[in-house]
Formats: sequence, C-alpha cells, structure tokens
Amino acid sequence: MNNKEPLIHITRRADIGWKKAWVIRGAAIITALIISAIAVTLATGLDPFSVYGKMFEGAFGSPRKMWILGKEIAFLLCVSLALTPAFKMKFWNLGGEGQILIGALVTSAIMIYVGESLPNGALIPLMFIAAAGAGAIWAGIPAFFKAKWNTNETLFTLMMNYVAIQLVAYYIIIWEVPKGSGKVGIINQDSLAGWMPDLAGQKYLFVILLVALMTIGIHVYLKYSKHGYELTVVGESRNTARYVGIKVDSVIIRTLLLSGGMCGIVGWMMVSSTDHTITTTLAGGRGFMGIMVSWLAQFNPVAMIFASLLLVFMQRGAAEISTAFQLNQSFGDIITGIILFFLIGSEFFINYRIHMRHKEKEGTENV
Amino acid sequence: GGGSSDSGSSASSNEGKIKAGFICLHDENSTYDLNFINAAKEACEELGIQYEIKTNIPEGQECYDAAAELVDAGCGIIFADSFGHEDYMIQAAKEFTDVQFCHSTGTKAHTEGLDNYHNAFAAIYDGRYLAGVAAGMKLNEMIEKGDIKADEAKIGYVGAFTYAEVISGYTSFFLGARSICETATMEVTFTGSWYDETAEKEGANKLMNNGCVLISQHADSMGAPTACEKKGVPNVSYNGSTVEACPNTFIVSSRIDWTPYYKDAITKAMNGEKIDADYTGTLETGSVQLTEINEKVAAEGTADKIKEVEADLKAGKVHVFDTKTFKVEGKEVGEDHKADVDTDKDYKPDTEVVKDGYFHESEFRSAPYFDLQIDGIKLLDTKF
Amino acid sequence: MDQLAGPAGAGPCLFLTKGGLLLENKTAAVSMRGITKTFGSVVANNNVDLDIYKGEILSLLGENGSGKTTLMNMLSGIYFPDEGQILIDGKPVTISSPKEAFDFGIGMIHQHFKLVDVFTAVENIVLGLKEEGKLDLEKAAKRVQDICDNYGFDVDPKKKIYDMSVSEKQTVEIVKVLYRGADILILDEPTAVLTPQETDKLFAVLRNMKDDGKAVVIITHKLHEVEVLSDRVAVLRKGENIGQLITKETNAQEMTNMMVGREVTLNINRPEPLFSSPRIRIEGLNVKSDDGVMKLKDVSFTANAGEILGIAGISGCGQKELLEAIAGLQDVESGSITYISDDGSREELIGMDPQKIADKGVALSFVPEDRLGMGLVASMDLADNMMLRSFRSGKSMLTDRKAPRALAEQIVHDLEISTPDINTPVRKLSGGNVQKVLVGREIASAPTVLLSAYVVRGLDINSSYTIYDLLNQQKEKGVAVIFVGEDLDVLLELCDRILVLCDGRVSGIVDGPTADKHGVGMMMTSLGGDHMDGGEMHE
Amino acid sequence: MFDIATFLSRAVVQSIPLLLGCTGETISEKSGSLNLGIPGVMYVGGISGVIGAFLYEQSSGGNMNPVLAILIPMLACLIGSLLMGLLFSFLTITLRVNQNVTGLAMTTFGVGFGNFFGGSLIKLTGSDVPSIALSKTSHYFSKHLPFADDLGWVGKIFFSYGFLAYAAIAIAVITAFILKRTRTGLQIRAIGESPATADAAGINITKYKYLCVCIGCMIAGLGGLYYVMDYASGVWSNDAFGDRGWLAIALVIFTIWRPNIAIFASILFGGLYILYLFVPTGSNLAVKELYKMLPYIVTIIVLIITGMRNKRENQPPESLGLPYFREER
Ligand SMILES: Nc1ncnc2c1ncn2[C@@H]1O[C@H](COP(=O)(O)OP(=O)(O)OP(=O)(O)O)[C@@H](O)[C@H]1O
Ligand SMILES: Nc1ncnc2c1ncn2[C@@H]1O[C@H](COP(=O)(O)OP(=O)(O)OP(=O)(O)O)[C@@H](O)[C@H]1O
Ligand SMILES: [Mg+2]
Ligand SMILES: [Mg+2]
Repeated sequence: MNNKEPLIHITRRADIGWKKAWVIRGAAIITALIISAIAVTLATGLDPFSVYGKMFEGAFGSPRKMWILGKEIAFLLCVSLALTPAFKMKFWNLGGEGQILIGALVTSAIMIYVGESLPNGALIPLMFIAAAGAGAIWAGIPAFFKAKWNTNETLFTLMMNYVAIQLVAYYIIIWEVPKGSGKVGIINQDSLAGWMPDLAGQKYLFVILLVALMTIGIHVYLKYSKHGYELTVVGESRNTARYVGIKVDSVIIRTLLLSGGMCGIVGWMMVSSTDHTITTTLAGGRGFMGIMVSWLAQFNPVAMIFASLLLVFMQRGAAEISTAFQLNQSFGDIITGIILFFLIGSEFFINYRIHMRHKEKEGTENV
Repeated sequence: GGGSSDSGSSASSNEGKIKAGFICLHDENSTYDLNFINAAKEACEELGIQYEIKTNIPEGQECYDAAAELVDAGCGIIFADSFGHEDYMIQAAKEFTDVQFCHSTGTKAHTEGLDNYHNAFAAIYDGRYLAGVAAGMKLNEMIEKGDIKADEAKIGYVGAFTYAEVISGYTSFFLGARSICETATMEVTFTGSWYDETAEKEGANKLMNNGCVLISQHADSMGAPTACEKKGVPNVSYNGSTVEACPNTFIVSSRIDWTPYYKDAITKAMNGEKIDADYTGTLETGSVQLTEINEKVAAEGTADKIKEVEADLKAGKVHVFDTKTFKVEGKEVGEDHKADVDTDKDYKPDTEVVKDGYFHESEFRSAPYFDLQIDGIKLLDTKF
Repeated sequence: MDQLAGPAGAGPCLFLTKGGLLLENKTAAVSMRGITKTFGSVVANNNVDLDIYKGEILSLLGENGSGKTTLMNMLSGIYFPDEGQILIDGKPVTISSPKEAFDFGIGMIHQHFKLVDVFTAVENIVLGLKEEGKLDLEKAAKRVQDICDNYGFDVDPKKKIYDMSVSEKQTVEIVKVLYRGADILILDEPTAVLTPQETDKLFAVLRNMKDDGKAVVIITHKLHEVEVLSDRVAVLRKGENIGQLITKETNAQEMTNMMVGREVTLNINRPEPLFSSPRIRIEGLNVKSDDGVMKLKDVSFTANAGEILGIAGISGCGQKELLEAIAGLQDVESGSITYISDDGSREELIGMDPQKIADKGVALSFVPEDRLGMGLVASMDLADNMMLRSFRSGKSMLTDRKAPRALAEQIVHDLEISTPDINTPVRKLSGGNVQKVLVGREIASAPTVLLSAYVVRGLDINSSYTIYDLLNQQKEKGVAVIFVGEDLDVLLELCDRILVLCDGRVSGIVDGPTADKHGVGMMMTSLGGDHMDGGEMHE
Repeated sequence: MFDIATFLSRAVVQSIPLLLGCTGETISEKSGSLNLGIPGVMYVGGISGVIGAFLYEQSSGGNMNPVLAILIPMLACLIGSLLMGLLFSFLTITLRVNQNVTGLAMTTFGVGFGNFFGGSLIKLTGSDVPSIALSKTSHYFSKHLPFADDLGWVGKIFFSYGFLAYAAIAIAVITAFILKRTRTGLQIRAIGESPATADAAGINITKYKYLCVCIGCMIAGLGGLYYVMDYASGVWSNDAFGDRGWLAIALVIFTIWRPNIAIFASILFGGLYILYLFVPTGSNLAVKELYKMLPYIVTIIVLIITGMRNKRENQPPESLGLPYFREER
C-alpha cells in the first residue's frame, strides 16, 4: 500500500494581506507578458518590446487616446458595476448585452419620435428614465420568473440578449436611412435633439464622470446599504433571508431592476452621449466582458476599475499593433487570454499554500 | 506587408506628400474589406506615401474616434469603407476642415456640401451585367444540353438588404443574363445582413430547392458559393474568385478595384486640387473588374462574348439599364420616372434619371440608386 | 516491536490504568503520534497521540471545537496532518485521500451528512465501490435490504435522500459503512439525530463489531451513551489529548471536568414560574406541507410568559411546522395564533411574515433546527450574522455596523465561543460554536417569545448546560420559551409543561415536574397516550 | 411551398454543432464544471482541424488517402480541444480558480486563436476571397450514403448527412446511457452534486473532473470541426461559426442535462434557427428579423413551463461552478 507522503500538499492560507497578494498578481502579469512576448516572437517574428511599446502607445499615446481609453473603461466598468449586485445575489445575469441594447433602443426611439417636439432639457432626462426603465424591465422579466418559479436565469437572460438583438434589428429596418440599407445612421445629426452636450468641451468627460459617481454609489450600495446586505443574504441563503423577514422575491426583482437599469443607462450613454446611433452590435460584447471584470475583481468596485483598465488596454493596444504591424487583431485576444489565465491562476497562490514533501523523517520514537 | 512603419522610410523624405489613413469595418479576413485593403496598399505604395490602416472599426462612434486619431497621426486624407461609417466621417469632416475625408459607398456628399467630404463608388452594374452574360451563356448551355427546359432557366440570387446597391446589382446581373438567355427568370432572397454564413447558405439552398439552376449573390460570406458547390449548381460570385473552394461550380466574379479611386483622390489632395464630391469608377478607369473565368464550368465562348459586350458597353452601344430591355408591372419606364438620389428618411424620389432611353445609374451620385422592381424577378422575402 | 509501558504504536501492548495495573492485552489498530493540524491561525490539533485498539470501542470526548472531528478526519483522509505520524497495524502510513483510508479499512460516518440528495439510498450506498460487472442497482438494493433486516434498520433503498428525514439519512449513513465493511470504524456524532430506539440498534451493531475484533471510535456529546457503550474514553481539550479514562472507572462528572478543565456542576434547575400569564394562544391550527401532507392537525395550546413549554415528539411529527408557523415562516391552512401582550392587547399573527410580526412590536426569537441553512449565513462573519436581526434598525439607507460588532464581541465573550476573531465566517466554526452564535444572537434581541428547536443538538455537555441556564434566565425575565427537544430526560428536567405531539396532533400536555418519562414516551407514539396516568391534561 | 423534408434535413444539419457542443458541456457540467469556454473550444476544435487538413492537403499534393484525410483533421481537432480542456481543468480543478472567469477568458482566447490562425492560413493561401478552402477534405467529411438520393424524402431526412452527424447522435446516446445507467455515470453525477460526498466515498475527484472536462471539450471541439468540414464545405472564414457555442451551453439547461433529449432539442433549435428562411414569402424584412427571435422565445417559454414543474432531478448539479477543496469547510 501507499506509504509515500504525497509530493506536494496544499492547504488553505489564512489571509495573506493585500500587499503580498498584489505582489503575486504583479508577478503573474509579468510572467504572462514574458510568455506572450515569446509567443509574439514565435508566431510573428516581431520584436516583442516594440510590440508592447506600440500597445502602450495605442492606449495612452495621446490625449485623445487617453480620452477614448477613459470612455471605453467607463462603459465596461459601468456594465460590470451593473452586473455585480446580481452576481452577489447569485443571480447569473448573462443578459447585460441585451439590457444595454434595449436601453439604447428606447433612447433612440425617443430621439427619433419625439426629438423634434421636446427641448433637450426635457428630452434627455426623459431618455435617461426610459432607458433605465427599459433595461430594468429587460432584467426584471427573468428576475420575476426566477423569484416566482425559480426559472433558470442563466439561460433566460442569455436568451433575452438575442431577443433584444432581434428587436433592435427589427427597428433598424423600420428606421433605416436610406431605406433598405440596414442602418439608422447618426440620429438627429443636424438638430442635435437628444444629444448630451459636451462637458467642458470634452466629448467623453460626462460619461467618465457619471460612471465614476456610479462606482462610488455601487460601492456604498453593496458594502454599506441595507439593500446591499439583504441581497447578499438572499444570495447566500434564501431560507435565512426568509427567516429574518427579508422578502426574497422582491429583493431579487429589485436587485435586477437595478442591474438592468444600469445597463440600460449604458445604452443611454452610448446613444445620447457618444455614438448617436443604434446597431445590433452597439453593446460590443461588454455584457460578457463585464462578467469577467466583475468576477476578476471579486465584486469589488474599486478593483473593477483596474480590471476594466486591463481589458480595455489590451483591446486598444491590440488595435494599435494590428495597425502598426499589420498583425491580425485577434492576436490581441490571444495575449489577453494568456494574461487572464495567469492572472486568475495566481489567485491560487494567494488563497492556498503549497507544502513540498517533508525531508526524510527519523523513525517513530518510542514513548 | 507594408504598414505605416515600413512604408514610412521610403516616403518620409518626399516633400509635399501626405499621409493617407484608412478605416475598415473588418480586417483582411473579410472579403469586403480585403478588397479595400489591397487597393489601399497598392495605391499608397505606387504613390510612395505613408499610410495607416485601422481595421475592425464598427459603424459607430469608434469610426469618428478612428478618424480623429488618424488626423492626430498626421493623415491629410482619410478613407472609410463601410456604408455605416458615413455619418461619422461627416462628423469628423466638419471638425477637421483641412483634412480630406473620402467615403466609399456613401450617398451624402452631394447634399452635405462640405468641401472636404467626398463619396465614391464604381459602375459595378457594368461588371454585374458582364457576369450576367456569363450566367446567360451557362443557362443557354444547360438548355442546349437538355439539362433544363428553356422555361426552367431560373436564377437564384442571395441579397443582403433591399437597398438600391443590391437591387441595382441583381437587376444588372439579371439583365445581363437575359440579354443572352431570353427565358431567364430570377428569384431573390434577402438575408438582412452583409455577412451571415448561415443565412446565405440556407438562402442559397432554399433557392436551389425552389428550382433555381444558377446562383449568384451579393453578400460577403462563402455561404452561397459553398452551398452551390455541394449541390453542383453553377455560381457567379462577387468580390473575388471563389474557384478554390468551388472548383466545380464557380464561373466568374465581378468586383470593384478601388486602387484607381484611391490614387486619384490622393493625388488630387497632394496637388491641392479639388476632389470630386462623387467619383464613379468605370470599366475604363479599371475600377470595374471581372476575375478570371473558370473555364471548367463556364460555357464555351464565354470569354469572347464577355469581351464583345464589354466593348459595346465601353462604346456606349449597350446600356445596362436600357428601358427597352425591361418592364415594370408590364410597362416600360418613362422619362418622368424619378429616383431617390438625395438620401432622406421618407424615401422620396427626387430626381429624374431616365434620359436617352436608359436609366442613368451612378451619375447623379456615385452610389447606385436604381431601385425598380422589374418584371421577371421575383422577390421572395419582401414587399415594399 | 514488543515493549512494555505504553502505546508504542505497534503490536500488542500492555496498557496502564489509573491504578497502574496492567489491564488487558490489546493490539493497536491505529496509532497517531504527534499529530498537529492548523487552519490558518487556528490550531485544531496540537501534538496529539492517540491509540485505537482492535476489539474496543473508544469514545472521543471534548468540547465543541476541541478538534475531535479534525483528528478523525485525518484518519479518514479528509485532512492531511501538518505534523505527526499515523501507524496502522504498527506500520507508518500516509493517508492522503479517503480512497486510501478506505483501502486501509477505515470507514467513517461524518458529522455532516455525506449524501447526494438527488440519489436514492442505494445509489448513495454503492457510490464509489469498485464492484465487478455492470452497475446493478436491483441487486445492491437487495443487499441493502438484507443488511437492514439483519440489523433491524429501516431504510427504503429506492427512496431519494431529499425525501428523507434526518434520522433516515443518518440510518443510510450507517448502512453505507455496514455495506462497505470496515475494520476501523469512526462515527462522528452519529446519534445526534437518531431516536433512542435507533440508537440502541446502532449500539448493538457496534458491540457486535467490537466482538469481531474491529476497532470502533465514536464521538458523542451524550455522556450516558459514552457510559453504556464505550470501553475507553479519550479526552481532547483545545486540540490536545489531555488523557484517557477507562469507562467503567469513571463517571459523567469526572469526564466533564476533564473536558472543560475545571469543576462544573451538571444539574438543571427549574425555577418556579413567576408570571404565567398567557402569551401565545394557538387554536385549531392546521398546516399542510408543500406536497400536500397535513403536518399539523387541529393543534391548540397556550404558551405562558415566564415558563418553558417543552414540545416532545418523534422527529417529523410537526414540531418544525409548529415553530415555523408561529414565526411566520409557514403557510397556515386554518386556525389562529394570537399574541397577547403584557397589557392584554392581542395580535393575530397568522398571515404575517417575520418582518410584519416584528413591526407589530412582537419580539419573537427563533432558533431553528437547521442553523446554517436557516438561522445564519454560513459565509458571513460573526459580526455580519449578528446584523441579520438588527440591520433594519434606523431610518438611514445604510446599515449600522458598530452595534453588531459589539454584540458579536460580547457573545463570543459571554458564551465562550471559540473563534479566532469576529471576522471569521461562521462556516469555519465547529458545530457547537455555530449554535452558540445563533442562540446568543436570538437571546440578545430581548424577546418576549423564544422558540427553539433542538438547541443543544451537537453541543457539548458544558455548552448544553450553559444554554439551559440561558433559557432559564429568559424564563425568569418573563419570556415565553418554547423548547422543542429530543432528549426526554432534559425535557422533564427543564420544562414547566410538556406538550406531546404525535403525527401532527396534540396527544397531551403534561406538567414537567410530575410527568414520567415512560408516559410521555407512550404519548409520542400513540395519540392521547391511551393509558396516561402521570401528569394532567390541559385544555 | 414549405418543403418539410428539406426543412427538416436542414434543421438536422444546423443541429449537429449544437448537439456536440451541448453533449460536451453536459458531461462537463455533470461533473460540476461550468465551462463557459465551450464557444472558444469549438473555435479551437474547428481551426485545429483546419490546420491539420491544410497541412495534409498541402503535403499530399492531390493524392489524398481517404482515411488519413479524415483522421488527420479529426486528430488535430481532438488534440486542440483536449489542450483547451486541459487548460480549463488545470486552472479550475488543480488551481481551483473561478470557473466563470476562466471560461470567459478561454472563449476570448479560443475565438482569438481561431481567427488568428485562420487569418494566418488565409494569408498563406493568398486566396482571392479571404477564406481557406479545403474542398477535398470536406468532400470526405460530407460524403453521405450513396442510396440516400434515391430514397426521396426518407433519404433526405435520414441519410443525407456526413458521418459526423451520425457520430454526434451516437455520442449523445452513449453519453446519456453512461450518465444514467453506469457506475461511471453515477460517480460523475455524484461529483457534480456533492464532491465532498463523492470524495469521502473514495472516488478520485480530480481524475474524473479532468476526464469529464477534457472529454467534454473534445466532443464540443468536434462540433467546430463538423461546422467547417461538413457544413461550411471545408471553408474556414473568420467568425463564421458565430454564437453557436453559447447556444450549445443554453441547450444544456434547456435539455435539463440529458443528452438524449438534446438530440431532439437541438433539431428543434436548429429548425427554429433557420425557420425565418422558410416562412412563406411576402413578409417584409423587418418581420423576418422578428422571426429570427423564435428560437429564443420558444426556449424561454419552454424554460418557464418546465421551471414551474420544478423537479429536484431537473435542477443543475448542486456543486456546479464551485471549486472543490477537500480541507475546505
Ligand atoms: N476546514 C476547516 N477550516 C477552518 N477551520 C477549521 C476547519 N475544520 C476545523 N476547523 C477549526 O478547527 C477547530 C476544531 O474543529 P473540529 O470540527 O475538529 O471540532 P470538534 O471537536 O469536532 O467540535 P464539535 O464538537 O463542535 O463537532 C475549530 O475551531 C474549527 O473552527
Ligand atoms: N443525464 C442524467 N443525469 C442525471 N440524472 C439522470 C440523467 N438521466 C437520467 N437521470 C436520472 O434518472 C431518473 C429517471 O430518468 P428519466 O427522467 O430519463 O426517466 P426514464 O427515462 O423514464 O427512466 P426509466 O425508463 O429508467 O424509468 C431521473 O430522475 C434522474 O435522476
Ligand atoms: Mg430623396
Ligand atoms: Mg465535530
């Protein structure tokens, strides 16, 4: 029979302290960069330093690039923030994509149908409310069924994405300019009805500030508010929640209204502040990226800023290297993947300790 | 490949030269964009100028961002390739007035009235017509061989949208085919997307099941050609040759070569000349091209016939949209017919386009506006 | 190896009793030497030596959190020791997985059920067995039936675990080890949820196994079980083995003192009720379970302020539904539950959820049976669990964190909860400590009605008495305490009155001081307790 | 006009990648691993097969051995997907990191990997339209039984597919059988429900989890291979595979973790997926977009109806998505 002590043995660590944890994560990213560098050279024959240099330049290279980076981070961060309360409640909201789109759709509809008849001062708040409401409803439907009949929300929310996409596709054809072209184009480009005015002359400042505020808001909401506490209890144990008189059904629905509403607001920001159009790909996969950000940051809004930064940096950097080196942009996804694998893998070393086999021990002593 | 960094060394010393920027919807793995990217590289390298290509730029604010970044990077002329980029290019053109913005397939330059914003397209209906001739030859051959009866010469066409560009495309293709095979008819199905392999493939399958004996398409994936290859139904392609994937069914393909336009616009920009608000490439400029014919599939004599008709087209002896060759609801189209040339929401026809016995396509603006539903073509999915 | 004096680990050895006499000649099946195991900052076992002999039943005693489960888990391959050596039949071995433990002939019934809920009993039993041929559940079911018949257990092999009561589940666990067979059998609190009859059957099995020369270790907090069953007792305190006793030569008091490390008194007092005004009046209560079975039938009684009302009954006869109905967690078919305040005003509780009940000023506390499943949030720390009751206080949108932290500190101190700090998730505490957290919190909310279900289940003897004291204190403060218990002795000693439930009906209410155990036992199984003589009927 | 036989046979063709993805994911989920990387795995499976086929077509110079022509891409596909499976297993089982993040990262990685190598090969071929055409290899993959064409609608519905389609159905049936009837299946299900219980029962959790994830990935990878080699006639175009990976994951829940049900569910789904192309003519394009909603709406409705009759057996495996560490309390 086996008499060997196993070569390695794993135990759970006590709290490692945030400093050490960040050292481990840093080391993971550096290792990943080295591995990716090797992959770059192997696959393309390019000098990895110039590739990384270009990526850096692509993300931070000019004030404009910084603004764009900021805007992209804001969008991704906002989606992640939106999804987080649901995740904390163990409600797998994979429907961010659809909730963003539906918010965008409603915003566009208002711009198109009542844009001419209302002043911006009334129109923009109306769009905001409608978009938040639409996103909230889009998330609220699966939440309602989850609360009442425990319907599987993972699949439900995923399907709602596609329903939203098709709904948008439908309206695009209704609104398309010119007819038959399958695109709506910039809405109210001349009248600017429903366009969020630039703040301090900066196109994206408003979005960035708004999301910064939302970050603080969600942080407080999750960590210090009664709602935040309730949803955590519901997520951990529905029975316990019932036991202390938390209305589980309404907490589920309420939380998803918040989650979807925030996604809807992202849609609103895109249509009213930045893109001024609607397409089926407007959400751009942020509903899924947001999931990754939220988990990567372990639901901590502040850590989400860094996680979004990392992902957006990789995207922008990849776009730059594809321009500079005529390198297929998908290469960026590969590097992103590698970095993520190392980064998530490093969590192991933060949570667990590895013991190597003890040195040969002396024979058992007699008493 | 020669990106900005490579070509930079060869060109930076040249005074008076400008840098060109290109914005593409996808990258070189898309049929559609590859056409532009190749042209961009060729044009810039021939002119010896620096250039930068931004790929995978969606039809949204990203397009404006990309344009602005290209301006920052010192580009004096910027091109975009996708229809949905237009509004953002206009937005950028309004902001960066000393940079030239050129947009392929767009429709608004002639009405926007900006000095630095331009549209371009090609008289691809000529190319389609020629491809149609090849299709007609094939149909005739099939009839002769007894594979089909004369009244079974039904062509299937997979279109993306019910948009004038597509309508103009399949109509010219059909007219080309019918100029050779009088009994030809056509069925058209739309996918509602420029790229959807499944929809295009299943669309083509549906058409073949409906009895179509030859297929062509105006959409970007390999869905339709491969569906044809699987069933052994001849296919006339678009954008490039699909002979490798479809050795047994590919006949010929028409495509736009954007190099002449790029060279023209860049040269004008460098010389400080005015760039046309609308540029329409033609057979003569080399913008309208046919790929090599797949002799294995094409009917005998196809190449010669094409050459002949091409000469007639060039000489103005034949007009693709000759009003005598088609009818709409049994009636010939008169000179009072108006087309929707100025883009607007309500789809309101605004310009008289029939003169001298033919429909003047791509003259009042570069992008196609032929949108008549002619007899002999049955639209499967749409009612206007 | 053949030496005198002491558990050298291998081979037959001579064994010294308190008096220094050579007692018996036994062979150590397992010897643990210098075992240390830590979890983060918690030292669960510290340099423990322990021998387990063939043909002997060893009781492992210790307070909650003293490391009993941890020590045994290292034998069964669940945990791996940080330090120390395990010898089986004298040979040093490494047990790095349950599979290896199984190969060494070690079988363990775990403190928490290790059962797959959606499987049937027989699927659970054959799970992991390397049998020849294709999976034949019919055959296995027959064997299970045989084992049950043989030992007098009652298990339906085709029944799904999620349909089973806790005692049925425990029986499946027992049948599982019997089916698999083991030379060294470890049972971690197997009797906590068994009825006395089932316990007797189990003990009979264990004695048989002992006679077959197998080694048996049982962890239990019920000292009378230790006394009737085991040969030897090993006592753990704060992770250390502080000594062993021969069962025949010791008694409950000595064992308790050794466990706790000081002199403790082991009697329950029953102060005279001071108030005895009605507090909760229940009339004609009918409750149906989700699957349509009537769980309570026409239940009526009154619980008075300042008294402990015991509820006796075999498991699953409606206790849970009764408490949950009062607490507002159970839909009620018909009947009424009236709360009577000190000033005589009445409040109908039916139709209200716990929140509404609290809003009406009814201070109701509830210690449910399933602590981690209902009363607490396992992954939250002590402080956050304190907040469960108080988080709504105040008008602000935000929660007050200070008060619950202070409360957590205080409860840890008052109830001697063993935890590194109040930031530890309650999931990591040992079973007994989890219970103390819950009871502590419920009492801290100054209730007027305290509902408790099996409050001392899994608690060590000292903690149990602490809890009894706490209940008595509540009673003296004028709280109406409803105490659902399983140990009749305790019920009789503690309660002022005892309501006996049988299959959802009240079969009688007896006075605690005068009731007799046998009579109550009869009432539990047959309605109306046919030939009741002890105690009088109420209402 | 509505040609049932054609529609059905096209629905079946649509269903195969979904079925393979769904079966693979089911195996993985039954053992407790929620692999959201399946969309990426299917891309990797597809492109690996393409690379294998490409190399063989190039090296064989036209004289292809039918057995090798099938075997090489298939092996390449299996190896590619296996590596993805190992990656997921190592990260989530050995390193116990979060399955959601790992899966999503794998999807990012896998799609990128597919498109990158797809793009590189396309460049290599220098073809006029950016796609790799492996028509010869595809020919072997899509070959159907010779008599199918003579059997009319029967042939069309039952015999008109390439061998991978039948393999997919066989795999689903076998998987269902193993999960339901065998000791191995019992053990896998136990791990997914309660790894602590399975572990205490002496089952080698790590081994089974690795096996399930890896085999699951390999089966799913075949879905990608079927798509390029059979459905797309050997033409790899970037992103053509689309969202099918996600739909496959959705199907797992839809079929309540039963691969035998998945056979029919995926055909239903495949049918609804292309129904808009078959609906009677005359509808306008906008309405067509609404028709495209059908598969999703139907899924939601079925989900709600089955959800209302909530059976314990129809719930996700209890420990799905959770890491298992023996010493964890
Ligand atoms: N897996 C674990 N992770 C962290 N701490 C643990 C773990 N297992 C045990 N502990 C800690 O080790 C100590 C001993 O726990 P153990 O369960 O062995 O006690 P016990 O004697 O069995 O108590 P009880 O009688 O309540 O069952 C406790 O403080 C407990 O919190
Ligand atoms: N793939 C699976 N995963 C988990 N459990 C399964 C699976 N398939 C079947 N089962 C189990 O088997 C039970 C019966 O299976 P199912 O619902 O398919 O009924 P059935 O086919 O009618 O079975 P039988 O014919 O044996 O009565 C289910 O309740 C479930 O517990
Ligand atoms: Mg007009
Ligand atoms: Mg214990």
